[in-house]
Amino acid sequence: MSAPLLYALVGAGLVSLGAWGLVVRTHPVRKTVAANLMGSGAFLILVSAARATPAERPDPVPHALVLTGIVVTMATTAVALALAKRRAAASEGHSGEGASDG
Amino acid sequence: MAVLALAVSLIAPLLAAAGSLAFRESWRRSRLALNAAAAVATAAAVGALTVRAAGGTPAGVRAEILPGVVMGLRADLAGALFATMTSVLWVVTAVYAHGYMRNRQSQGRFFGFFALAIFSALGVAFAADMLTLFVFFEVLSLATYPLVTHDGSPEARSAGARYLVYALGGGTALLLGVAGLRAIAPGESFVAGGHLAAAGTAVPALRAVFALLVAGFGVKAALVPLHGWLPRAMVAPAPVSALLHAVAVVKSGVFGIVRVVHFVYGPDLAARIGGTPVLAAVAAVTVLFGAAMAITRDDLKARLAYSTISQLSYIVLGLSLPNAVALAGALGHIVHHGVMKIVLFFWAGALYEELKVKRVSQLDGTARRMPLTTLAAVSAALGLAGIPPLAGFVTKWLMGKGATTAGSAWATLVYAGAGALAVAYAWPLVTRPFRRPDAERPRRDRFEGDPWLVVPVAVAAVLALALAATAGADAMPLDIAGRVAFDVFWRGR
Amino acid sequence: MNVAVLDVMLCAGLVWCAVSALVKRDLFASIVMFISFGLLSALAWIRLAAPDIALAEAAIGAGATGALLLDAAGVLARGDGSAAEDAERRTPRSANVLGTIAAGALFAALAWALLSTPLDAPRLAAAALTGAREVGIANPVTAVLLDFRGYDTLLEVAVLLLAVMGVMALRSGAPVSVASHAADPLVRLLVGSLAPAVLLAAAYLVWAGTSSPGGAFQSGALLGAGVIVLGLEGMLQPMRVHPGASRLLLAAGLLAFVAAALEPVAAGRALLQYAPYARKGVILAVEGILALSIATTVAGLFLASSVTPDRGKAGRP
Amino acid sequence: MAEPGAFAPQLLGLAIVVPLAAGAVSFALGRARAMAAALLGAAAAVALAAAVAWSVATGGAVALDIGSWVPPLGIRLAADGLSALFLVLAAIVGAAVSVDAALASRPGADVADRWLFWPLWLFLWSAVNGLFLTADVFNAYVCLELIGFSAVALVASKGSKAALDAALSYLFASVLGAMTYLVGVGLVYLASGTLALDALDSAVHGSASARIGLGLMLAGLVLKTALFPAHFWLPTAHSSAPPQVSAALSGVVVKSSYLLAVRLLVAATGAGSGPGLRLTLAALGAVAIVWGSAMALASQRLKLMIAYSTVAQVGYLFVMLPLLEERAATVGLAIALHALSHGMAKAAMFLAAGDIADAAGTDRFDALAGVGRERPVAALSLGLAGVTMLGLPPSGSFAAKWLVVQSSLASGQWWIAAVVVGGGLLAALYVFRALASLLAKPDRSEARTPKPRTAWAALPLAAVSATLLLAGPAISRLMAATSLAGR
Repeated sequence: MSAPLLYALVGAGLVSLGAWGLVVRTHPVRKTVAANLMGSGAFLILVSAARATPAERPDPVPHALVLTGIVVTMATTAVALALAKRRAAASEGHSGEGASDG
Repeated sequence: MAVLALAVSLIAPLLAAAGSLAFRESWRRSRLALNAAAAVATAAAVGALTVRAAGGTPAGVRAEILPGVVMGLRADLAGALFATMTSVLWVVTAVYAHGYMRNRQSQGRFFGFFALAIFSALGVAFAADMLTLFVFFEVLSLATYPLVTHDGSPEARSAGARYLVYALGGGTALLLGVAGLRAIAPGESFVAGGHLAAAGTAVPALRAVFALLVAGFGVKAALVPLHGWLPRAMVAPAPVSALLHAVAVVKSGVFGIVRVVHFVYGPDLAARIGGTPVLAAVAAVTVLFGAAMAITRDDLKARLAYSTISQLSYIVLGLSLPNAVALAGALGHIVHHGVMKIVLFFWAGALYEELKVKRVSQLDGTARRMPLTTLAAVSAALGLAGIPPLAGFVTKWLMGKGATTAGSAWATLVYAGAGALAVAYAWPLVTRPFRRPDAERPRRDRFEGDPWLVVPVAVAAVLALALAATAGADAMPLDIAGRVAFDVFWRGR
Repeated sequence: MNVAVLDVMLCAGLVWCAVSALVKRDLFASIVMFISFGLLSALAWIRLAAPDIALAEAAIGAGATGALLLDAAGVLARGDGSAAEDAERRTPRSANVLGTIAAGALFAALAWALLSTPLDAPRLAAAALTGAREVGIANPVTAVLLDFRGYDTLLEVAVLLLAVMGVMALRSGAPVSVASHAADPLVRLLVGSLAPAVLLAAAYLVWAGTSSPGGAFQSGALLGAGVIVLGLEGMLQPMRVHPGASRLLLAAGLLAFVAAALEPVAAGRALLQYAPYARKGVILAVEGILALSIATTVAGLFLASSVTPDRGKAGRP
Repeated sequence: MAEPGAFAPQLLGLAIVVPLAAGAVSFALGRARAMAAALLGAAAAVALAAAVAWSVATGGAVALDIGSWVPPLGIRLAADGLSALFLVLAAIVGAAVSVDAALASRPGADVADRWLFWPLWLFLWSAVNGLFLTADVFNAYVCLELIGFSAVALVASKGSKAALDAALSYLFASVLGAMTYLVGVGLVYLASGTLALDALDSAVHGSASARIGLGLMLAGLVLKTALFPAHFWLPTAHSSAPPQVSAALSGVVVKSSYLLAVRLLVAATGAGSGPGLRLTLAALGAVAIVWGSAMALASQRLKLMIAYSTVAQVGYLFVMLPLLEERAATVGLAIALHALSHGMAKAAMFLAAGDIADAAGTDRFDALAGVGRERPVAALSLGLAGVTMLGLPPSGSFAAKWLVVQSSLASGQWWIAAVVVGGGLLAALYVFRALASLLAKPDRSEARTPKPRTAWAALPLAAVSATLLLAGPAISRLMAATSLAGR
């Protein structure tokens, strides 16, 4: 049971946890947290595989993928939260003004 | 040169359709000019194609649309016959429609889809193989839906919905039939006498494909029990009832059956698998049912509709008898019935436009008000009833003779019975207009109807009489029908 | 690399923080647990010998994302969110159970897949490492990020710009304005002294990126986080950033990268195929502009969206 | 350039980067000149797509190793016939959407005064092109995210409460799909050591984690393509978005993740789990057709009906898959024909629906009587697009239905022919209900104040899709440069 395998299994756990949260939780902030957790889980699997390669240094390709992934996940968080706040504002009072229906 | 004529005959209606849709609603004159010009050009092109087909070298074009899927057009004699009728009557109807639609809305849309319906009917005529015929057949269903629901009233919408259900149901059967046919005989185009004759495929498969194809075309040919949509579709404006339900739509159904029986299966194979006997039985039932229902109908257009159902099955019965003379009579009747029935629908339209007369019982005294139109209508009604020497009698006589020589005496009996019923339902149309009207009809200052309506009726009636007079001469519809029948039965051997 | 006690502790901590982040009743508590999860995962990356990722995780994962979550929770929890959200509509019991079963199945499948395949396969390690040496970029991650898979990074920068545009569209087009809050003096002193250090660290990261852990994203994130902290402490006078300038700054990163990508095509080479002699120079230049642009984006995403909706009314057209 | 073929690979890169750059420039230029820059970018994108299609038609499949790094280390962009055709679809729908948005941008229109529509729209277009052309599974993930964010932002730009709700559920569904796909990529990389799509099927042989990884990737894509039961987010999103956005989403975006799913399925045949996977997807497709058509018939609003029709039409694309194995060429052509003609028809329907909703003030069916007369161009476009929805000749989806019926008869899987033909009839129900309500005579004929906007962009789209059978030779020539049979 090498350390990378342990981290990989934790990663798998986080992916399942994140997926559960994304599906079951309804509050947008909780869903966003779940999405971030699922992302971290996926990245954990990739990087633990990178660490386990027999080469003299860990495999840089998954590292690059994870870096890209982290930035994309942050973008997801920003857009999701902005959307949640705008919807809260729209439903709270301004629903008439900003909302051109039809 | 010949392919050019083929192209003109199809592109002209398309241009007329596009132009009519594009023109502004108020440009009535230029729309009439466009449609009339297109109609004349098409008639000329079809004439050239007929001459070429009669000369034995029909014009044709084939293309591989998708790998292994070849579609093509070919103006053979049978196609030219159907196309001639459609294009000639389109000229007359364009003029009539201009007058009839004067104070109605969305005329642009009307003329556009009208020309599109003509385009697809011509496509059905000139299709070289079953797939191309199916494509144009479905476009015809689509082009006629807006015409049936033209004035948007609830009855028009429900008639349109019913029409669609039948048309799409038939279309599905046809699609499966054509796919099955393609599985049995990939990529074959029509051959007089049938190209399936030699194939050694299992009989059940042949029967299934035959049933699907005939059912698909049978919807538009208004065979019982697939005829339900036709009487309801009479709610459409008169020009639509005239051209589509007397000429283009129902005749393309019958024409499809001609192609299946005589240009795909061939008369012998169709008889061997028991296809044509069943078809003949269904046709016989329809002949009698249609005629009987026509007698009971007081609404003028409904009566004409049931008469069409009955007369169409004259043709189907004629073509399913194993005899060249019967086939010639049937093909001839396609044209003769078309011309006669269009006069009657024009007459019905004129009656409604001028005197708001819709019922047979209200016909009393209309002769005094509209003598010319009534005279034309009477001549057509007599022809319809099969009174010699008019056009209707000529083809019915051939079909009857063909039936006796083919040894199926029951078919002759059916024709005789139908003739009697036809006289029964045509009689009031001939006599009532001349009766003295009981209530003094309000004096309308105008003597005859609107000239835009009267002239086409007269021209069509003259055409019907000309058909009767020149029955024997060559290059007339009956002669072409005879040649087609000869090709099918003898050259096919 | 066998399992050490630290690994076990770290993994337990990770799972515990993750579970409580999802399960905790109070919104703030769950966000705090999520931020601690972020920090623990930064440690995990170091244990897995991925320093670049540890830096990015600390700056973006725990920092920026945590700040965004706290700000959003602040707005949504204050009751102006529709009542249904606040009351955390109870998901029907059946959905809960079904979700749990599905998640369990997913975990089982993942675990079985991980256990049944050898984790220590060579994969692309050798090729990437030799490639990086050939190209002369000491830090293989930067080599992969900006050269071998440079196209991924190009699209990723586009994702960032897209996120800013999305947030701006949601605030109906109001330009990015730097808002400020009043704060107590002690914190201001601390932040004031930290700011130059952050700036220096960010510059170092860009420069060192090609040879040791660092690079555009890490430095951009660090700089962005620094600006957020300054903004929060009201240290940035509410400078009325001219909208055109802020948009240009945001788009600069992507435009520079696109220019660097298209230049080889004009010179007859393949897309993103830097000329051998200019490779390091181009990469460094691109990284620099990228870092600035990412910093603006990270700061912009936070500050733009942190303006509470009612105060944002002025910006609405 | 030495000979034209040499520059062809670069076209692939340009087809993605040029719209992206145009989007960035349009954003930087700000409100005043955003539209002008964007329209320029759109024109360039259309030209590039045509150039790619031309070079594939003349010279066969084209590939570009970015930075001339050979996969698996580098990323490869590849365009065979199918991706070239999808690129052309994106170009045609893109041009129509851009023109319609430009026409709508006169004062008083709802969407275009939010100038951010233009950069967001170009990013979406570039990302869709990226997904069509990429041959690298992780790069596909980044493209999926790009598409997701731009689509969500565009849906939300309408500003109405319904649009914001729809955008939020769309975002979380899209994120769940993308994350599942990412985990799948991780597992596949673990097992095969490569991220290149075409090297995938040989590397995927037999290993359990590769098969699970591929399954997860497909699950993510199924969610992004809104195949039943993962379609819940599509109807509200596509029906409450601005008309131009719905046209792009239903017309093109839904098909981009589908194309990637097909590529993966072709790779999965190597892993031996192909047939079982395809049958389940086909079964889901069949249910999607029935469910989508039923819900379309039940919906009281025109745009919602069109959105549910998308759910049904996506079902068609999946129901054909079991036939892909033995008759790859014919079914590949059927997929291309159906996707092209449905994409254009659906875009035309949404643009027309937008115009009709403008004229009637709402898109509820009971308020549409007589609008057909007021907006003849929109009504005609809806009718022509209906021809494609029903799969009637001479539309492209008829050609697809014809090929599918042929192949399913030949290969004995009769149920596929039945589903496809039945689907056409189901579509007839809801299409003609919509047309009838448009053609109906208005009971009260008070003059509505027609807003000066006509769906000119919708008519050519609908006309081309309704007569796509005529373009059969060109499409089949392009498809000749495609091999969808598993190696």
